[in-house]
Amino acid sequence: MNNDPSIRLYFRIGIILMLLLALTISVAYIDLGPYNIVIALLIAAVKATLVGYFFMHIRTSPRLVWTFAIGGFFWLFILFALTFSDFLSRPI
Amino acid sequence: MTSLLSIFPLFPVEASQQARQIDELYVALVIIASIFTAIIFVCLAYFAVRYRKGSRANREMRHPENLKLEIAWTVIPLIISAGIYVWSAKLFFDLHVAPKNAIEIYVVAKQWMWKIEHPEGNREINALHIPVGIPVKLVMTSQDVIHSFYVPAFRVKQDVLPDRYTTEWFLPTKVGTYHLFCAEYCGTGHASMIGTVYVMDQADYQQWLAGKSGEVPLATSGEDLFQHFACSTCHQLNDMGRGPSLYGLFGSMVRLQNGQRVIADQSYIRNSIYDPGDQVVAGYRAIMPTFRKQIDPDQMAALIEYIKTLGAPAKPAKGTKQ
Amino acid sequence: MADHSQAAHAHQFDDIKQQHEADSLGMWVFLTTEILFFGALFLCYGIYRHAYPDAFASASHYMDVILGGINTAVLLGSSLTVVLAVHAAQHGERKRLLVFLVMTIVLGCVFLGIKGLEYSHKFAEHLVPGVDFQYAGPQPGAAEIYFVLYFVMTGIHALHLLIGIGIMTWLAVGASRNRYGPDYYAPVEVSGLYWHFVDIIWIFLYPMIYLIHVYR
Amino acid sequence: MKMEQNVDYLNVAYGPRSWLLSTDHKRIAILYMISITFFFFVGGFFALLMRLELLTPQGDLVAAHTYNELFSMHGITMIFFFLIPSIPAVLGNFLVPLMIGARDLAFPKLNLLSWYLYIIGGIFTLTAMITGGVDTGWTFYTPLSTAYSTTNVIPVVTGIFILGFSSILTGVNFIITIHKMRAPGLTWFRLPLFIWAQYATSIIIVLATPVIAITLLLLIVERVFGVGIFNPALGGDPLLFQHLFWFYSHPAVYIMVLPSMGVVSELITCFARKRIFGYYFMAAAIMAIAALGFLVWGHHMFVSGQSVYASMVFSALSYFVAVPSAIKVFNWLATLYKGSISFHTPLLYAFGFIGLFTIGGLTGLFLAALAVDVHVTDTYFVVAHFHYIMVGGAVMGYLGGIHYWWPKITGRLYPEGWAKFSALVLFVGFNLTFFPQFILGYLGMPRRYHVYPPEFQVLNVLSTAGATILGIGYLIPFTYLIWSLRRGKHAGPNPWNATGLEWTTSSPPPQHNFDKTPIVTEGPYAYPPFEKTEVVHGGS
Ligand code: HEA
Ligand code: HEA
Ligand code: HEC
Ligand code: CUA
Ligand SMILES: [Cu+2]
Repeated sequence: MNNDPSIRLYFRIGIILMLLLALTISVAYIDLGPYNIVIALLIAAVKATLVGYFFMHIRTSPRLVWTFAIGGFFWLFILFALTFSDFLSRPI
Repeated sequence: MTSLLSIFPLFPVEASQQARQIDELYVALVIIASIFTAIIFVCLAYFAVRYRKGSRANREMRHPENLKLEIAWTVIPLIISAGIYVWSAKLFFDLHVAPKNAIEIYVVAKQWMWKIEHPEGNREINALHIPVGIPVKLVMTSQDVIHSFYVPAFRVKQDVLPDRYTTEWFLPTKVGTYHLFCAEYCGTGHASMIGTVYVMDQADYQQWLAGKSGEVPLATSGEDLFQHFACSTCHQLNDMGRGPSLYGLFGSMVRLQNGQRVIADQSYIRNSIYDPGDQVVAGYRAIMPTFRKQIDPDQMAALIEYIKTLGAPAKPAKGTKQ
Repeated sequence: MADHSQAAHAHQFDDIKQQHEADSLGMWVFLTTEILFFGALFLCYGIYRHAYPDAFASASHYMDVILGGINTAVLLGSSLTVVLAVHAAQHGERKRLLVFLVMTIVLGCVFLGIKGLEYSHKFAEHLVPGVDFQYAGPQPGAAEIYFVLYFVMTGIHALHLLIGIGIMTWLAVGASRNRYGPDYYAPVEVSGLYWHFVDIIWIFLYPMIYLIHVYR
Repeated sequence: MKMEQNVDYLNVAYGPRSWLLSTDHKRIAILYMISITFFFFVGGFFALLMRLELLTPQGDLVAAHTYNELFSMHGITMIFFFLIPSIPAVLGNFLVPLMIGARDLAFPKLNLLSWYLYIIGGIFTLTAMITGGVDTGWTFYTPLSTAYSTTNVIPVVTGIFILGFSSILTGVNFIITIHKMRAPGLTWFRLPLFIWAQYATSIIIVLATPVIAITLLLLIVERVFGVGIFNPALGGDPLLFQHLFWFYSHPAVYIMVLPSMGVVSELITCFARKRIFGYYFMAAAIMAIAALGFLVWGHHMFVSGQSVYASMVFSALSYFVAVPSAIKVFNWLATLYKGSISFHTPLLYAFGFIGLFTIGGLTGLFLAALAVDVHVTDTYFVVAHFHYIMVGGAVMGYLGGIHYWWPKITGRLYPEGWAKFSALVLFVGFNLTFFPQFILGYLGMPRRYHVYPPEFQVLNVLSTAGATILGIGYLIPFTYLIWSLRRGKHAGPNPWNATGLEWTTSSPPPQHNFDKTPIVTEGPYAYPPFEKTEVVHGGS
């Protein structure tokens, strides 16, 4: 193995991802009421961001790539927000 | 002019309080739309003639940008829109808040007919008899697909969904007979899922109610059903039974096991009987079986009417029994 | 010279750089559509979980947290091997490229194997909606929706992974023929993006499906 | 003139293989043109049968079930197989690379794949229609579509599902091409508005189509396995289906109209010989429509049982999307102001578009007005609204574009006299068909009815009469355009003296579009001052 800095970075991220996985499983065994899902999704979001930022090289990508990556999630947010605006304000 | 309008009417009869209000908004919209259409068509025609190729018009204006104009035709439509919006939203909201004194009539839709159940027990199919001058609230559900209860003369329409109650209300203002249409496409017989609404004056209406003798009021048949399905083994006069007492339930605030609070309206009661596990009352175990298979929507209406008669909300603290 | 130097750009592009940029942006735009593709499923999940929180919790107890966890680790690991493969391609390390591609394929297959195992358990437990569904717990109707969503979401995810394995195999064949190198590695990179995305989907699926109220 | 017989994209190769396996964007555009024309006539045929049935209040021509299949198949073919691909896949495919000075789209093979997916989807749907039809309406509402309809729902939906990927591929292709392959000097604000419109459309396609794809997939799952994702009897919620459906289908209406708006901008500037008025606002309005269009889908669900508050939000947002449309209409008018207008057929279509789109759009405001919509939703008022925009607007824009670029595409001119005549016939026929429907709708005639109370007959007869004229109106251009392929006058590279890169190359263009990559030094629509309009450039 060579000690190319980016390879070391990849391995470090890999380890962090595994640790986060362990964390998310162990937190799931603690009763935090409604916060379980919040925390689980937060950890998932962090993991996804790590994969995107480092493994998918968003870090070094042009702005356009950022735009599309974020745009997709933003539009998903629109879908969620407006649909839930119906389901959460029923019945009337 | 009036005679022409009676041959080629542009509006359906206005037979409800809402009809008037909605027509007013509609006319306002027609005026706004006509003004804009006129402006645009006139400009198109005028420019087309004036600036046709080879015409001797003054064409000095080489700057195809004008911020002030752009702002004007952004802001003016915005303001007009805001006005329309507020007006229509207000009316719309009112369409969803039925007055307290409204008669509640149950409507069950199925492919392809309308079944109507009056609280007095009268049942009719593809026809609705109602008195003039008294608000009517329809509590509607469907046995199969989505339908929509539409009376053009009242300008009201509401989709009727399976496994759920939706409501619609109107205040008839004019005696007469009107079309009832199913407005949501519901399969082969959609176009024949039509009926007639009879708005009658008070005396005729009372006579009509009485005329169909032998009808048992809904609440009474509901009571029979309550016995028949042995609901009373669990639901008794007080909270000492296995289930909560249903006295004073209707319209009260119920605390659920998961901490939520809900108003016990028709939908809630219906849901409690069809899917007892979904909303469990705090302090009780979810032992009530589902009656989805046994109780059809007509019987459900009767049961609800019966439960409604079980006294006004008396007990302040429902769902506190441990 | 290695084969890859012949990798001329396609006629519609000015040069290989423009082509590379177009390829990679193309994949990103495609992944944007994928976000909404899976996102709509997540919305269904969200709506029904909101409507039937208890049913979803009890139904999720039929999931094997450990197997799911292992699978998550497998996929995270495969993301690592993919990024290493891209790195190898970029630096012209042909042998390592091949090794990492093969490792990725193996990990992908392990994932699918475990997934298949879990599916077979569901069949054995009569928890397959529409085929054989007998559910003893409360609110069977809502639980059935949970299982439908489970199968659809993991099924489509597995399909994506299968396609990913196919692409990786194609890359591995290419790599063994020395097709890629420092000036032509866009296919590896672009396919890598896809693979990572499939991984990200699973990162969300795991807690959504497996980790509902496991403490109970 | 003999020397002009150089090699162009049409005569480089002959034979079916050279077309069916071509990756040349221009040839694929032709393939698309033929296919969507076919589907347009299929859809129009269904429409004619419907209109014939509606001549009388009774159901005497076709049975209820047949009628239901007719409007379902009419809507499905017209929306999915005709209008959505129309301008993007035909004119966009042909013109995007030409207008930005590129040799082809970024991914020519995907482009061809996209056409094949379209055809496969089309064959699925068409076969399903012939062998039994589908009767769910183009909206596929559950639980009717999943648990009650006994028709070929699954193959039809599968066809649309496949078609979705065709759309997505075109969208991705355009986005990358416009981002990465513009000629040197062609900055964003030098792009013609047609390109802006294609770009915005592609963004919508890319963000919205996956949602309909997954929704249709769930629909198939629900129908095949009898499970209850959207079926309330099994715990599902039909409104969730409607949300997902309209999350796609409302933005889809802008997929249909934005490209037409782009075309109209080209036509107006060319025939008024004037720079477009308010270029930046026009470009911004296009993007604003695309973005805001995603926020309003709930306006199709005002009486569906959606929460009242959600309805109020969706209504308010619907008004916001009307504002950029207003900006566009007024800027077109301002472009005509002080222009030097010559009345060629394309301009007539552009005028038709502006007028009819305005009426359609303004009646959209009626529908967005909550209380009014309660009365007119699911009546002919809605039918009139969307035909005004889609037939009066989008199809007119498409025809205008076809006429305008016909010389570029085929190298021949269409016969001007016939073309003007048919534009007039279409305009008259169109209004006669659909204006009475506004009145019918407000009078309360529900849509999707094959029998109706007799008092609605007069207006229905008018509408049917109009539809006949309209049908003839469509046959005229169909005929003379085909005729012009052999008999039309040769066009020359730039018959309209238009600006734009596509006019700098020969007609029809050579296989790789330009002999050498053009370099752009000025903004779009740089029409010379009027005194010099006689100057003909290009030629060589
Ligand atoms: C290309 C297609 C297209 C386009 C562009 C539009 C544009 C608009 N549509 Fe339309 N619509 C459809 C196709 C389209 N629609 C279809 C197919 C349906 C029915 C689907 C079905 O149920 O089968 C439908 C249904 C539909 C409904 C639901 C009706 C119902 O079922 O109850 C509504 C409700 O709000 C609506 C509103 C609008 C609005 C506000 C716009 C706006 O974008 C219009 C904006 C344009 C203008 C406003 C005109 C220009 C502006 C001016 C001249 C300046 C003056 C402006 C102001 C004062 C603001 N449409
Ligand atoms: C792009 C979209 C598009 C287009 C172009 C059209 C075009 C036309 N439409 Fe369409 N229409 C829709 C989209 C469209 N429609 C949609 C989405 C619906 C809703 C469906 C639903 O409810 O689910 C609808 C519904 C609809 C209805 C309402 C049905 C109902 O609710 O009961 C009517 C009724 O008049 C109608 C009429 C017409 C007419 C007369 C045309 C005319 O413009 C057509 C003119 C064209 C021709 C007439 C073709 C000419 C061809 C010939 C003359 C040759 C004959 C053919 C052969 C030999 C094969 N349409
Ligand atoms: C086996 C006993 C049992 C039977 C039989 C039974 N119920 Fe219940 N019911 C319960 C219990 C326990 C609850 C409270 C827990 C819950 O909400 O599920 C309940 C709750 C209800 C509620 C909600 C009450 C509230 O206070 O919010 C209604 C309404 C209701 N039942 C109606 C009926 C009707 C009508 C029948 C007969 C058709 C019936 N029940 C039969 C046990 C029963
Ligand atoms: Cu019932 Cu339409
Ligand atoms: Cu819409």
